[in-house]
Amino acid sequence: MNIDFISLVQISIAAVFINNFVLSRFLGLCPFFGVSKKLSSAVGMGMAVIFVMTVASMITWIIFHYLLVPYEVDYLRTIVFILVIASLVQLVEMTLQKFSPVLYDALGIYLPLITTNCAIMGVAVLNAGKNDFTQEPYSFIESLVNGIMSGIGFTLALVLMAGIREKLELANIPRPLQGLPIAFVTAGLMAIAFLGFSGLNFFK
Amino acid sequence: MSSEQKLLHISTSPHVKHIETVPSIMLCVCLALIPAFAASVYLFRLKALVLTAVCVISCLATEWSIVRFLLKKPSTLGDFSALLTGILLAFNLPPDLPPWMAAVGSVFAIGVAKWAFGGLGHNFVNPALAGRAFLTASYAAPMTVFNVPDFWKARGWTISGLSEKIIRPVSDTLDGISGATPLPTFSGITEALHAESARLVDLQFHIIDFQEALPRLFFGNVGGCIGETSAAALILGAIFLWYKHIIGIRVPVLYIGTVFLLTWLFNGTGSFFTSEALLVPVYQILAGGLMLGALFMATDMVTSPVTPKGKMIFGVGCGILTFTIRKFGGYPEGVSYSILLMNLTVPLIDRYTRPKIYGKVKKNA
Amino acid sequence: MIKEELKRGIIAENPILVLALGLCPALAVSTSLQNGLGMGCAATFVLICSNIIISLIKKWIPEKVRIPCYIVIIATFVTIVELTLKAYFPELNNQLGIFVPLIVVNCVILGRAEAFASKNNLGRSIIDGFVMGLGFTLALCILAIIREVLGSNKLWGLKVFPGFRPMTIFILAPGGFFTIAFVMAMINYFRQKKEGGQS
Amino acid sequence: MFGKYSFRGGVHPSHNKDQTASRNIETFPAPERAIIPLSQHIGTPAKIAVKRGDTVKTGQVIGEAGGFVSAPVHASISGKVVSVGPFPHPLGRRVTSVEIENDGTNETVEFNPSDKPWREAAPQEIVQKISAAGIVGMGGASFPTHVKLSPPSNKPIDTVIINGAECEPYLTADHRFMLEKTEQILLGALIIKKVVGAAKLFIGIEENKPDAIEKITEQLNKEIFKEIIPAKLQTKYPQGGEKQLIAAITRRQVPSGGLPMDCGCIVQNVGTACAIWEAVSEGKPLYQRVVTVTGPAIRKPGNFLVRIGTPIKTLVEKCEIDYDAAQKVIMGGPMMGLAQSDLDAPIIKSSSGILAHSTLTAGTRDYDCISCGNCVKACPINLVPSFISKFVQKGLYEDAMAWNVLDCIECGSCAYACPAKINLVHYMKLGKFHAMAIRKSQEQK
Repeated sequence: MNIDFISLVQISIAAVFINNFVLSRFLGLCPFFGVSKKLSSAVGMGMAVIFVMTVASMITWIIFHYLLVPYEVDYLRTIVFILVIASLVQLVEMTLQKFSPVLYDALGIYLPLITTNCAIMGVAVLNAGKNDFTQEPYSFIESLVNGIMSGIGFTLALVLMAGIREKLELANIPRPLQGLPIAFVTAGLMAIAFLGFSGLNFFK
Repeated sequence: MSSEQKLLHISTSPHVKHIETVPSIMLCVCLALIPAFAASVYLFRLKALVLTAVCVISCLATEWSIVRFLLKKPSTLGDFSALLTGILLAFNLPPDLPPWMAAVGSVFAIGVAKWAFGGLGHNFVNPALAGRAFLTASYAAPMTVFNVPDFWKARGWTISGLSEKIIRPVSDTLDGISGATPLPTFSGITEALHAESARLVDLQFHIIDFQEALPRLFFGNVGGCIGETSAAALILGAIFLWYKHIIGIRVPVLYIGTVFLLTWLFNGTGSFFTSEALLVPVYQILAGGLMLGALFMATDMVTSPVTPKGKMIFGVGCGILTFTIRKFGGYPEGVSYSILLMNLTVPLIDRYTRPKIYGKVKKNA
Repeated sequence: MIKEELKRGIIAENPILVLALGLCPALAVSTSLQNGLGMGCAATFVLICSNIIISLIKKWIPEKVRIPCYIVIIATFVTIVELTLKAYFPELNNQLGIFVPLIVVNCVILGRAEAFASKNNLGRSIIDGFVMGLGFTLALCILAIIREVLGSNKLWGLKVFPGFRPMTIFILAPGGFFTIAFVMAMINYFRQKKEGGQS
Repeated sequence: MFGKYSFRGGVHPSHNKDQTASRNIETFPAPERAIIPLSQHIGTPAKIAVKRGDTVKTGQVIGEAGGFVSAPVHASISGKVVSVGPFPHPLGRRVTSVEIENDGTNETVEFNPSDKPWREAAPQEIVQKISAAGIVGMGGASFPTHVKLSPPSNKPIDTVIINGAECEPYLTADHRFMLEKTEQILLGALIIKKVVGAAKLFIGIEENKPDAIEKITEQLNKEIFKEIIPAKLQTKYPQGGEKQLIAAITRRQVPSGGLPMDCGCIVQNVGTACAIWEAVSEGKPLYQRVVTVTGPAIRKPGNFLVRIGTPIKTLVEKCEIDYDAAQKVIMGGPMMGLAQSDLDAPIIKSSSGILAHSTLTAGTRDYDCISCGNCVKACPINLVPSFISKFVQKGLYEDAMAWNVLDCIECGSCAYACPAKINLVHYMKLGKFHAMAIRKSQEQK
């Protein structure tokens, strides 16, 4: 496992800004629109996603590279990953409940929502597939960084969205646009702004 | 003495109000843009006039149609905000952009960025910048070609020989929007300083020394968006607005100051106190859309924080992002995206920079 | 009855445009009609098949582990789709990318399994899977048509308007958001107008 | 010797004081009919002490204090009590009042001055005198003065500030008062200082009244007034607000939700100081006060010593109000004053001015908030009025409360500065009303 600092930074930048999970890759839209009405719940959801994403990218990487690939059953990827994620979420929920009630209170209600959050499954599949930089699967550390940073990118978008939506509560939105449509327009404008990050590279 | 009493009006206090109104503010900003407009017409001749007219007319028409036909409310053209959006959008467009594209951008700016949210005061991103970003994402190629102002073409300046070097191929694919603007990337500057590369002086000039480049930038004799080229005209307008208390000093100074400081620290010459090292940041704050952005777009009331501390964070944030995108980003110019990105953070900034209220200090201590 | 079911799946309870489920694939792959239709068919296939299986075996699934069971069933069909696409439509598979495996977390499918197939008989479940899949596919196609025409001036890969200059933004992420916002706003507008007329 | 003091925030409305600033205080003739409300102060209304048909003398008690936070009310003219019942009140509601018909004799009750000089009297005795004279804060708040002067023993007062700021535009009553009753005011100030046992005594005057500053400085050369510290204040609204005055002069802040005494200060208006002096030295009750009558629709503006209970109508008609031009008649200054709906309402103890406005300053809302931040800059309490008003408009009272709507002092600076002409004060008042209700229901839980 060759740890290359530069590539890790570049992966992070890409995951948070350039290929932001929500605003560029269209992953995790359901929680993005569902949980962005209040800032407090957006932060809770964001934290839960970062946590599960990190653990999920580690575990799915290990399973993929040490079980599926050696036994040439990588076509079972989808089934295995979704099972792993579902049980992982369950496990996390139980562990939190037992050992950290405070954290459980903060994140608990968001955990069940995460199972069907395609961002988690997405990061697992992305880590297993060819990446944008080297056209090869990520190493373990790279997967880990990608997992954390994708979660942070998701949280960033979610928190910004929640702030804006709380402000929009006070605005006079035309009736047909109220609710989800205006949230989509907001997300679109956010995505336009995030285009500004495209091509960001600290090592060129 | 008349003993009869007519009905008196009742209202909550206060019963006197400042004469400043929303239209007067918007009109003042429009007035403050007149010097820059004059400079643009002088430099780009008919092109500037046509683009500005198209943007203004299509912005006004969009606003009027939306309010009249979709919302069925009395006209809002009287608040001059659509006029201002039109002018600012035009100022952010390259001179050779086909006018119909400018009209498309205007429709987006007014229709989506402004009225989808309920009109003036409810939009969370600057409509003009949203319009520009929409156009950049839609028509990458025409939005990123900056020709020499007609004024200089007439005097023999051309871009022949330089253009291929600067304009990177523009692909219409998903993630490959890039192009060139007059603002050279940092690597360009360092290259220029060391290898006498022509990239330093952007598309138009075969000059490499700052003595010649800086005055040109200051007075606007460079290629660029039609309203952004003349720093002097923009500063003149901004001083007027500052005098009228319409823009504060915090956002522009911190914005420009941050860009200056960061470009000075990362000036690429390897030293800090040589004249070159000091001229790089001067060049950077005069070039591109920074003056227009910092003085007129980042100070947009609706889309910047209301709290004093928030304004400072906003200014510094814009500066950092502009520097980052200019130096490391895929676009040579980062002003409009920086301001758009910071617009997104305004609700959060406002929320967390609430001024400490009178009397709360002791209670908490 | 079929007509009513169709109306329900396509208009009243359209999974994407009304219930706002399955948004991720809806926005990610609606850049062209081909992709949209491909994704729609794949999802519909999985939807119908999983509805069939679940409605058949619903009696034997313990209440507590029903969700994991549904997921395994769905994932199985997703894998079948994945392998089929890879073998026979490699280009489409490439275009859809990670969104093929992500059908497994498409909330439309799990949602119908939980809300409908687990409570209804085989025939009704098949019809439900079919109409919901149709609604999903149609919504995807509407989005895809708008985005492909505006964003690349093409439909099914063919040029549409001579002289029209496409707006690239519509095949980029922001355009996806704007398109669905616009379509939803239109639906709201007409619905509100209708409601306003009635009351 | 005058230092310059100021506070953060505030606005600069045009003063408009020239019309009346140079006019001497004239004694306004006793009205034909006086309507004296039993509630002219914050707290329990006074208890009625006369009945219909009684004959009263000027200065006679017609309402006794209804509790500790209350003040007695005195007859301002001599004559017959015509009726007791609800009458229009300048604060809007109808309030039980005593209507007295003037018999023209102007027979006055015998005043009952202290039997010993105030320097020798015990503080309680002096407070007793002040209480009996029915003195309330004359700057506008109308808080019973004897209550203010009896702070609980765990809240020692070390600073007394005499408020001569008069920051409201148009009003010059306090200004004239300082010029014409300089000595009485300063003596009253000394009494207050003695009563509360403070160490420091300031008198704060805005710098746009140079003649008043000069007059007071002259007096301060006298040996007895040596201990008074003059404070020149920057001309800025609301410099005369209690909290702002304290912040400007002492750099202290009244704790949120607290009173000036919570930071060791007490603020008294110059008019109140003079009334205190008169009550203590002569035993004279508060039955008349100085009122500025001015405004664009008044042809003959001026400052008048008016009997409490004089109907506003009598006053403005004497000053030749132009009914055709007048759009609004306001009691108090233009920033915080109350627009009157009925000119039969009387002058009360806290009426510092009557203003007849000829323009209808925008009461309607023309534009949506453009987040210019002018209100944030203007707010002397550092609130964010633009957000609070939006919360209130959408009925989000909890949010308004979280943004400290209850700390608003309703000074009107935000609404003055607002370019969108949003009636921010209205929303703040509404927000405070609902926030109080929420707080009450929380406390009940």
